[in-house]
Parts: sequence; C-alpha cells; structure tokens
Amino acid sequence: MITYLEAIREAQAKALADDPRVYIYGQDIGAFGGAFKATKNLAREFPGRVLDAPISEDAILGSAVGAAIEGMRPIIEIQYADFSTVGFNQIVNHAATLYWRTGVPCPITIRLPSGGTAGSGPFHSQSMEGLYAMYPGLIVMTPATVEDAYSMLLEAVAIDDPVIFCEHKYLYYHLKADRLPTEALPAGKARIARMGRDLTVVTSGAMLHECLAAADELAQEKYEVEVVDLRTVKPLDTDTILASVARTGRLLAVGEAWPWGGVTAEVVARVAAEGFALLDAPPRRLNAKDTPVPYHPNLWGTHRPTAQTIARAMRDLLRL
Amino acid sequence: MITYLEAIREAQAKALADDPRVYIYGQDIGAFGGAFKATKNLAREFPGRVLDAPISEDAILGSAVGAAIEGMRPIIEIQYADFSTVGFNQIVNHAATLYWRTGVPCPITIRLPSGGTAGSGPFHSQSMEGLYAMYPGLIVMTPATVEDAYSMLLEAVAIDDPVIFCEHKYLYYHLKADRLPTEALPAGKARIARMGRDLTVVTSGAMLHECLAAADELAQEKYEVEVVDLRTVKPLDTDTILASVARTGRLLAVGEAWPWGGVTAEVVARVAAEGFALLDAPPRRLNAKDTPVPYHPNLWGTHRPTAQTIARAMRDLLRL
Amino acid sequence: MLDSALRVAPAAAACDHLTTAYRWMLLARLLEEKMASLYRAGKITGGVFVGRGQEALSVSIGMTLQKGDIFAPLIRDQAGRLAFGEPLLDSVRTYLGSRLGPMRGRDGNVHRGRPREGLLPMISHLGAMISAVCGTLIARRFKGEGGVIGATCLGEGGTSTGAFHEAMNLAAVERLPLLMIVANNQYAYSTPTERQFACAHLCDRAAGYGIAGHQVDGTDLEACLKTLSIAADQARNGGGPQLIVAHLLRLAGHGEHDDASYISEELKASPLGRDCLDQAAALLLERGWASQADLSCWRDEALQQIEEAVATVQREAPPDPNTEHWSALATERLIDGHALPPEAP
Amino acid sequence: MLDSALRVAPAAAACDHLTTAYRWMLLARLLEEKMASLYRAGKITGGVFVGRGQEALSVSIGMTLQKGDIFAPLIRDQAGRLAFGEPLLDSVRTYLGSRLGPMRGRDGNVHRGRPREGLLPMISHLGAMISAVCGTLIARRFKGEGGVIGATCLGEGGTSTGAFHEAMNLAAVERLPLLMIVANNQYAYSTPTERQFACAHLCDRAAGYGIAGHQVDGTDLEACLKTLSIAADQARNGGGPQLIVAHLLRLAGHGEHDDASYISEELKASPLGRDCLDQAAALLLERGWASQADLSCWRDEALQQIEEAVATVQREAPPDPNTEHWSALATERLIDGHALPPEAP
Ligand SMILES: Cc1ncc(C[n+]2csc(CCOP(=O)(O)OP(=O)(O)O)c2C)c(N)n1
Ligand SMILES: Cc1ncc(C[n+]2csc(CCOP(=O)(O)OP(=O)(O)O)c2C)c(N)n1
Ligand SMILES: [Mg+2]
Ligand SMILES: [Mg+2]
Repeated sequence: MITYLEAIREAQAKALADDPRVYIYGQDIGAFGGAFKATKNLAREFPGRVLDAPISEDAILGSAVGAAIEGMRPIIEIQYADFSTVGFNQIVNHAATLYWRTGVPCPITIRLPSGGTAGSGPFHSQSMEGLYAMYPGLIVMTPATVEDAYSMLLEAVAIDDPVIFCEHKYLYYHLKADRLPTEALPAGKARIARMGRDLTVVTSGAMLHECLAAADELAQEKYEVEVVDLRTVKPLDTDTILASVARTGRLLAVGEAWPWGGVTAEVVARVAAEGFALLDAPPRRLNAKDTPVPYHPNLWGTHRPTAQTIARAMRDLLRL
Repeated sequence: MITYLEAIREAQAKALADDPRVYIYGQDIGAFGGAFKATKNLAREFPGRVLDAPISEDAILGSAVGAAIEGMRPIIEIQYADFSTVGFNQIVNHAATLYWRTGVPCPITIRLPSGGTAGSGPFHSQSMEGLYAMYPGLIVMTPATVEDAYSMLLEAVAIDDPVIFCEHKYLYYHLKADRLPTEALPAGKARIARMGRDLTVVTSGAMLHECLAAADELAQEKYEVEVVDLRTVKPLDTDTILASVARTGRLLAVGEAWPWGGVTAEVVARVAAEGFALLDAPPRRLNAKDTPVPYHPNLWGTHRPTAQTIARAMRDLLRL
Repeated sequence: MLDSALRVAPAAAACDHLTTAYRWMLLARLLEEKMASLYRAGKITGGVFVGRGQEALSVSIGMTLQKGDIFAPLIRDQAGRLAFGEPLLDSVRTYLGSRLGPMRGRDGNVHRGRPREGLLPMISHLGAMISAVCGTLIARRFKGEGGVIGATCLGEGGTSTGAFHEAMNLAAVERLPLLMIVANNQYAYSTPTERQFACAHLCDRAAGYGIAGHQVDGTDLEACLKTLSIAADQARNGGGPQLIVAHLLRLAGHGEHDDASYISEELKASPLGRDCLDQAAALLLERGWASQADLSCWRDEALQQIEEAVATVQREAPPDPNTEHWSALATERLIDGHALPPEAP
Repeated sequence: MLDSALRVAPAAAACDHLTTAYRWMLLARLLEEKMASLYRAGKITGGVFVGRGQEALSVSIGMTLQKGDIFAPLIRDQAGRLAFGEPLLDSVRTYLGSRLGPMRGRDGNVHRGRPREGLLPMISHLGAMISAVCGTLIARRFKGEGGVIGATCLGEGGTSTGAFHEAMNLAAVERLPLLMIVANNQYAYSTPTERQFACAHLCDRAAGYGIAGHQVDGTDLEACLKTLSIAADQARNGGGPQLIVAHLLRLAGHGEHDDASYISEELKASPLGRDCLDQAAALLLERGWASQADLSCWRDEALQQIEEAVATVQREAPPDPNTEHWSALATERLIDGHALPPEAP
C-alpha cells in the first residue's frame, strides 16, 4: 500500500533520477524531509539537489524563475499553500508572464500543500487553485487520487510552463493505493470517477471523496450520480463536463474554496453558456462558507461541504 | 466640470476634513500629490495626515491594519493595482480576517488604480477586483462614474470593513461630470445605467462605457439593451441582476479581466443557478483574452473587450 | 486583566521583580507542559507550540511593557503573554477551542490576542505582525498619546522574510518606539542558522536600518530583564526602534509533533543549551531570595491554577456551528447573501 | 551581439577602455534623448525612462561583465545594456512596439531583454529581478559552469522592498557571485531618501547580510569602472555577493512625463549633481586621450546610428492582433480553448 503523500515523494524521486535538470527547493525539505515528509530521504539519495531554503517565499520563487531561464526544472515546495501569498508576485507576474513576453519557457513546479484538515485554522487550510487559475500563463492541477498525485506531479515537472500543483493535505495519509500507476490520463483531461445518469457532480481534490460518499448515499435512494474529477482546473476540461451533463441534464459543482468565484463559478458559467440546452434544471454550486477556515473541528466540519451536505444538495437538485 | 480623478481627490479631502481618524499613506502622495495627482495639495491642506511611504507595500498595508485596530481609518494608495500583489498577504490574510477572528473591525480603504490604458503593458494595467472578491472579509468596489468615484470612496472610508477600491485609470481624465453628487446609491446596490427590454448586460468599471456605446450602436438596429453597472462586485447585487434578466430573458456579462473566473463567471453562475427559468437564451460572457495585458495599443485594443466586440456579442446573443 | 497576576503572586508589589518574573516563567512552563500532555492525549486538535527555554526572554518583554503599551507576541511567548496580562484562561480556551475564548474557536493555539487591550493576535505568516505594530504606534502618534511603546517577537528564521525588512525600515524612517525582539534559538523548524543567514550577528542588521541594536544571553533572566528595560527606556524616550537579539536554544520540538532529533548535541551541551528556568531558580536560591520550599510551593500553586483553568474550560461548551454567525464582515448590510451555499437557510 | 559594439567603436580592441566606455555613455545619452523627443512628439505610447546622469555607473556594469555572465538591468541602464551587448535596435523596437523587437510589442520601453543571452527582462515590481539572478547563478552552479557572475541594478528606493532583502539574504546564504548595484540617485520618483531609509549609508546593509560592500561616486566614470571590476573579481573568485552603492543624482524626471520640479537646487548644485558624461569628456580631453574633434565626431556617429535605427524601426510593421497568437502557454495542448471569448473562432 502506498499513500498519496508517498506517491508525491516517489514522483519527486523519479523526477530527480530521470532528469538532471530537476532540483527541489523549499523550507525544511532537506535532511528533515519536509514538514509533511514529502521529500523524505531525497536529500540523502540525491546529494546537493534537495536544498533547504530560508523563510523567503518571494526569493525562493524568484530564484526558480531564474533557474528555469537557465534550463533547470525546479520543484518548489511551499510549506503550506497559504504561505504562497507572500511569494504571490513572483508566481503570477514573473513566472506566469515570462514565456508570453519573451518566448522562453518557464518550467517550474510549485507544490502547494492545500486544503483543510481538522484544527488547522485560517492560515493552514486554504484552497487557492481558483486564485491561480485566474492568471494567464499558469497550469493548475488538483490531484484527488494516489495515482494522479504521482503521475500528474511527474507530468507537471515535464511541462514547459509553470504548474501550480495543489496537493491536498487531507488526502496525504487518508488515501492509499496498491501500487503506483504505469500510465495515466494527460493533464487537462477530467475523469469520470463514477458513472451515473441522473446528475453530474463536478469537483476535485478532497471534495471528490465527499462527493463519491454522497453518491453512494444517493445510490441507496436509487439515484445514479455521475461524478467528474476535474484533475486540472486550468485548463478546465469543459468537453468532458458538457458530455456528462448531456447524459444527465443536471449539474452540481462542488468545491472546498470560498463561495465567490473560483472553480465552481467557472464550471457553472461554462455549462450555462455552452450547454444551456442540455440542462433540465438550474445548475447548482456548493462551496465552503464565506469566512476564513475555522480552527475548531465543529466549525470546520460545517464550513466546508461534506458528504452529508453534498447529498442534501444532490437531493434538492434531483427533486427539481 | 469635474473629472473622475478630481472626484477621488475631493472625496479624500472631505474624508480628511470630516473625520480626524482618517489619514492617507502611500508612495509619492505627499507634496508630489501622487503618481496620478489623486492627492494633489492634500498634504498641504492637511499637514501631517498625508504621508509618503517607502517602497514597501507589505509594510504599508500591515501598518494600516495596526492603525485600524487603534481606531484610525487609513486610506492606502497603492501606486498601481498591479503592485498590490506584493502587499497581497496583508490584505487577504490580515486585514480581511481580523474582524472575523477577533470581533475588532478593520476599517481600511485600499485604493487600487486599476485597469488598462494604451501603452501601460503587463504590469500597469491589471483588473484585480475578481481576485479580491474571492476572499471573505473584503468589500470590493468598482466605481464607473464620476459620481460613484466620489460617493463610493466616501462610503468606503465610512465602512467598518476593509474596502478594495478599484478606481479605473482609463476613466481618470476621460470621464467628466458637472458637479459632485449630494446623494448616492449605497454600496452593494447595482444601478440600471440604461434601460432596455431585449438583453441585460452586466458590467462595471471602464467596460460600462464600452457597453453603453455598444448599446447605442444596437439601438440603431432597434434593439433595446439594458445595462447594469454593478458598482460593487462584492457584495454582488444579484437581486437587481435577476430582476433585469426577468425583464429581458437574456444575459451578457462583460469584464475587462481575464477569462477564467472573476466577476463575469460569478454573475453568470448566479443567474444560471437562481434565475434559470428567466433565461430565454444561454447566458454569455465577454472578457479580456487569456494573456498578460499587451503593451502595444494595437494588441491592447484587441485584448480587452471594446464597444465593437461587445456589440458583436450582443448581436450573437440576440439572434439566439 | 491583572487578576491572574495577583493570583499568581499575591504580594507581587512587594515581591522582588526577579521572583515575579520567575513565577510567570514557571507558570508558562507548566501550562505549556499541560497543553503538551493534553495534545498527546488527543484532547487538542491542531498543534501545540511551546516556548521551553525561551521563557526568560519572553517574560522580560511582558514585564518591561506597561499598561497601554502594544505587544504582538509570537509562538513562543506564553511567559511574556502572562506577564503582559493575558489571562491564563485565554491560552487554555484557545487551545481547547472554547467558544468563551477570545478567538471563540475560530482560531486556535498561539493565534490569539485582545487587540482592544494592545495584545495583537498573530497571523501565521512570519513577519506580518511587525508592520501592524508599527501601525498601532503611528496611530498613537496621531492620537497624541506619547510615551507608548510597542514590542513584537520573531525567531531568527523570521528575519529572512521580506515583511521583516519592510517593517524594520518603515519603523526606522518613522522613528517609531518599536522593540523588535529576535529569539535566535538556532533553528527555524529544522533549519539551522547557516542555512538561514550569513551575517556574523543578526544584530549587525540594526546599522542597516539606522536603529539601535542589543544582544543578550537569552538563558539569563537578569540579563534579559536588564536589556529589555534599557531598550524600552530608549524607545520610550525618542530613541527610535530597538533591535534586540537574544541567543538561546529551543528546548523542544518546533511543535509537540516534532521530536527535534535534528538538534545537535554540541548545541545542547553548550551554554546556549542551558534551561533559563533552572538558571533563574538557581539564582533565586543563591541570592537567598527564595528557598527550595518557596520554589516547590510556587510550583504547586501554579499547577493548581492550571488544573483549575483546564477543568473550567473543559466544562465549557465548544462552538456551535448552528448558532455560529457565518459572516466575516462587521457591516451586516454588506453581507453577500447569495454567496451562501444553496442549502443554507 | 557584438556588432553594434564594433560599429560604434571600429577600433574598440585597440581603443582605450575609458574611450569605449565614454562612447557607450554618449550613445545611450543621445539614444534616450531621441526616445524622449519621440515621446514628446506623441510617437511613443506609455512612458520613457532615461538614465541621464547614471550612464557612468551603468556602463561600468556592462563593460565589467563578460560574455556568459548574467545581467538584469533596470530602468536607467541604457548605457549598461549597450555595453553588455544589447543591440541598439532592441531599445528602439521595444519603445516603438515593433513586432520585430525582442518583446514583439507585447511588453514595452525598459521591459525588454534576451533571457537566452543572459539579459533578463525586468518586470515592473521593484526588487523582483534580484532573486531571479540568484536563480540563474544557482543554475550555473548546478551545471558546473564556474567563473560566471550575475549583476542586477536597483534604485535606492527599491532597497525598501521585501524582495530586495529576501534575495540579498538568499544570495549570501548560497554565497552566490552576485553584484547588487544600487544607484542612490537621491529620489524614488518624488520621494527623497529621508522618507525612504534611515541608515547612514545604504552600504551598511552589507554587514547585515554578511557580504562585501562598496561605495562609489557615481558621477566619476573611472571610479565606477574601478569599483565594479574590483567587486566583479571578488565575486568571480568566490568572494560571494557584492553590494555596490553609487551616489549620484537623477538628472531627469522619473519619466519623461515628470518635470522633477521637486529635486532640490542644493542637490543639483552639489557634487552629486555633476553630469557624469561631461565629467568623462573632460577627463578624456585632459588626458589627451581625445580631442574636441574626436568628441564631436563620435557624437555625429552616434546620432547617425540612432537616426538609422529609428528610421529602420519606423518602417517596421506593428504587431497585428489578427495574426497574434493569443496564448500565454508554451504547451499548446494545454491551452484552455473555452477561456477564449465566445466571439473568437
Ligand atoms: C511566511 C511564512 N513561511 C513559512 C512559514 C512556516 N513556518 C512556521 S514556523 C517556521 C519556522 C520559524 O522559525 P523561527 O522564525 O526561527 O522561529 P522559531 O520557531 O525558531 O521560534 C516556519 C518555516 C510561516 N509561518 N510563514
Ligand atoms: C513594488 C513596487 N512598488 C511601486 C512601484 C512603482 N514605482 C516604479 S519606479 C518607482 C520609484 C523607484 O525609485 P528608485 O528605486 O530609487 O529608482 P529610480 O527611479 O530612482 O532609479 C516606484 C515607486 C514599483 N515599480 N514596484
Ligand atoms: Mg528559530
Ligand atoms: Mg532613486
């Protein structure tokens, strides 16, 4: 059995082994192996290529841009996605604009340990995929399975553009698989995680598993819910979403991020604009509440969508 | 005649005169009067209350949080909205979370000279309202008229929450009015800028004027286009939008920002979810292209929506 | 907010400064040990971060600051918080997420404060609080309230943030009465100082801002109290910002989840590795300011106070998601109702 | 990329170092004057930012760097760019937005470069380029390419950014061969130094990073060349980062839109206000290394070269929005087709 977190570690080990241009830079990722141990032993296995950084997110990310210009393929670990706000400018205005401005690619993989876990509170829980997806020049991945954590991270390192890799902390240990995948869907392609003909649920990251649990619940009630795992939120695989809505006629977009804007708004807006005639009922969204992510588990469990609230939203929508 | 820019200057003069808790802090805003002259003479008229800051956006914004805690009402001028990325963390993680975490309000007005003008290029042209609107705890204003530039800025200073005030550089000199308003719609209320029964166009900022011009063009073709000026993008006045769509049955959301997410996605997603039955045709969006904002006027004029491309989008939608 | 002060040291006024400081340190140490044991027992969700080995420095800040001053502590400042006047209950309630705590279960552990009483609640982003303290001091200046100072803390790792630099420079330009206390405890999480900075002494940065710099042995309570009061006097009297760098060693993991196996034996064996609490106790005994009996009775009193607080808080209700007001705005009329999930009322 | 070098100074190899430097300075000065006049004539959209008064410092950087080194110039480095090998045409094409320029009309004025040739194109956010140069040097180290150095420029105002601090500290920790050249031209846009920093000399910051610091009179070409070559040698030979602070005065507005009426007469009259170009000319004459005739003939050659370049570029087509490839990605297959406006094909 291999966990989602181990898959991320294995992908980095393979990337380091296969490509001399790859190196990893971030806080506490060397001998210590990272705050979550995502780089465990890599510093020992690949001497000089897994470097501890000072607490300087802007400079860490800016240095990655320079190294990429010189042909390297840096993997940057930001200790928590929430701290990328202090390196934000180098990501959205430097890395993301380089290729368009100069024609020189900027292959950087930025690993953002993302999303909520009980007790993490307002500053160690954020889901920032929707924020980065707004900027031209970035690819934004949100792997929801052990297989994708591995194969998408490898693909991220191979891609010539900056990739925001939103790995979900809640899945680090919870999620296990028998083995690592040998092949995978390419980035930019969504996956039908569960087939169904009554309702299409579009989601990603940790919410995929809440949605699947809710779908199981509705199966008891004889509803067949189709669940689409986006995998990549930019580009957004609109064709797969539309094809599913064409089958079901109903759409629910579920996200862990805040309710204004973000992935669920983009999904619903695209389906409404391009698949209007396919809809038999109003498309719906379910997001977290519009406050910072609360510390106390009681509050946190209510702040974000759960199998229970998702199931309720599914029922509401199926009754329309 | 008073310009949009002068209205912003007058509003700040009034705020300083009326409320001793108000002060202004930003780069070159003192004796020099600001890069755009939005604080012209204020340092002389209000000695010691209009302070030049070092080139330290993070500290400028962080200091505003501290001052607000102590009961002051800072107005922060960021020289260009694009540079708020280096003060981003203090806005979204400090100012925006303070009230929710502690119950102590954080009344800060952050003025962001926003949007594109010919020749400004990738880093002096950005429209960031959709970015800030994603975060809980922030009010986001996008005044599109001289009257709103004045009255909304005064209201922003009076509001007990952090307000992102997206003043549009393109309107600074282009837009003139006879006099300053004596009353105004409150923040959070959208305005019907033009009545019509065939199509609802929802927009804000500089795009309002492109949309109005396009609406004039379509009037020649006997179409009556209703134009909604959002004024505030968070909160988003969904009721006014829905009421308009109820009249017209058609929706086009137009924005100057990039096409993934943002205001147009939120508008379309809300109407699709809450006003599905009101729609006689698929809702549509028109945004800027998915690249950084180009420098050359030829490219810039094509990158952002214009009266011409908006009129075309209106016709397409009316033909459906 | 002085009640807990009185409770811990009934005759505080008469009692020697050093004794009071020691008793706050002791209370902080024992309180954090209690939190750590609750964490190990699974009674605390999230993390527990302790100031073991840094109590002498931290308490000196709290004792040097006066009523009306500003304090923005960081993750290792339990002692300083208590001495500044933060009720013991605030810490327990925030760790256990009680709805009666200052953060009402919305934020946790070290992310607590009472802004209205000059105690700023840290956000996690290192360096972010310094400019906020600058802002409070700018506000005091506007309000004509002189003689006030503001203190904030950071680890040596936090000095690598852009936020630290911008705030220090701003404070220097405005000549604010800011005490910037840097606890160089040799590690930032697992990262040793040689991977964090390359200057001989962090104190060398003071000249680069044009401000006063002080260095102190962070294991020596008397030295910390002395240095802090000198720096505070200078700041209070128009001397501008003061950078105080203390040298010590983190005598715990980064958090209680961390066994800190990476901390070098050499450092542990070095003077930096001394436990400031033991040092202070030894001093009190040596000076005859306290007897072994005093020490153990103070300890018992502290333990009892902690047990009471924990018992109280454990009886308190956790936050209730159904009565929780799910809005981040002070301005009710501007709440975006449509941003609520469809299934919400 | 040496052709323009050869064209401006046919006998460059034989010709004296100082003469070459002077001729680059002269070319930069006259080129920027031409851009300014095109701006006033409404032929350039956006802004024009000139390095008037800073050519001696800037050219010294370009002449000190060798082929294979890295250079990230800022807004006042036309002279350094030319000396480093940036074709004159790059500047004209970027200002006029020619599709044949390195930025293809997508970015403008000073936001230009040739990353593949070690010339990094600045983004506007001050301080952001420093860590990028650090990254190029880290890459060279990985690739085992020793003996390489990287230089980048900033104004004194830019030193107040967190980005500056983080990058300087990172460079020091990694002991990178970085030249950080700070042009203290007394103003940041309109802001005088006393509102920007409070230290005696910006050079005092070097000790805070544990790196070497140098100060130089930015109006003195010979001094600038000397200081830069000393610093470059130290960096090249493992001496780590070098902070070079030059003192001078901006002899122009922040941009051509700015009349700079805020610049104090005292400063203009002070030694800082000397024009480095006149100073250099006087030196050449005094040493007998050039005659008045040489100077005016060099001037004529430079003017002719500039007129040719402008004439050429003015004949070039502007970017065409219809043939423009509207994507920011190198990876075609990952372009989000649905993010295109509905009316687009
Ligand atoms: C901007 C930012 N980056 C990363 C982190 C994650 N983080 C939390 S504490 C810590 C180490 C801090 O070390 P130091 O400043 O020396 O304080 P100490 O823990 O030693 O007291 C890190 C990296 C953070 N909180 N903020
Ligand atoms: C982070 C950031 N904030 C603000 C600006 C706007 N701005 C551009 S140039 C400038 C002044 C720069 O002064 P200085 O660094 O001294 O350079 P100089 O213009 O004097 O050469 C400012 C404030 C910017 N480019 N980046
Ligand atoms: Mg430390
Ligand atoms: Mg300057």
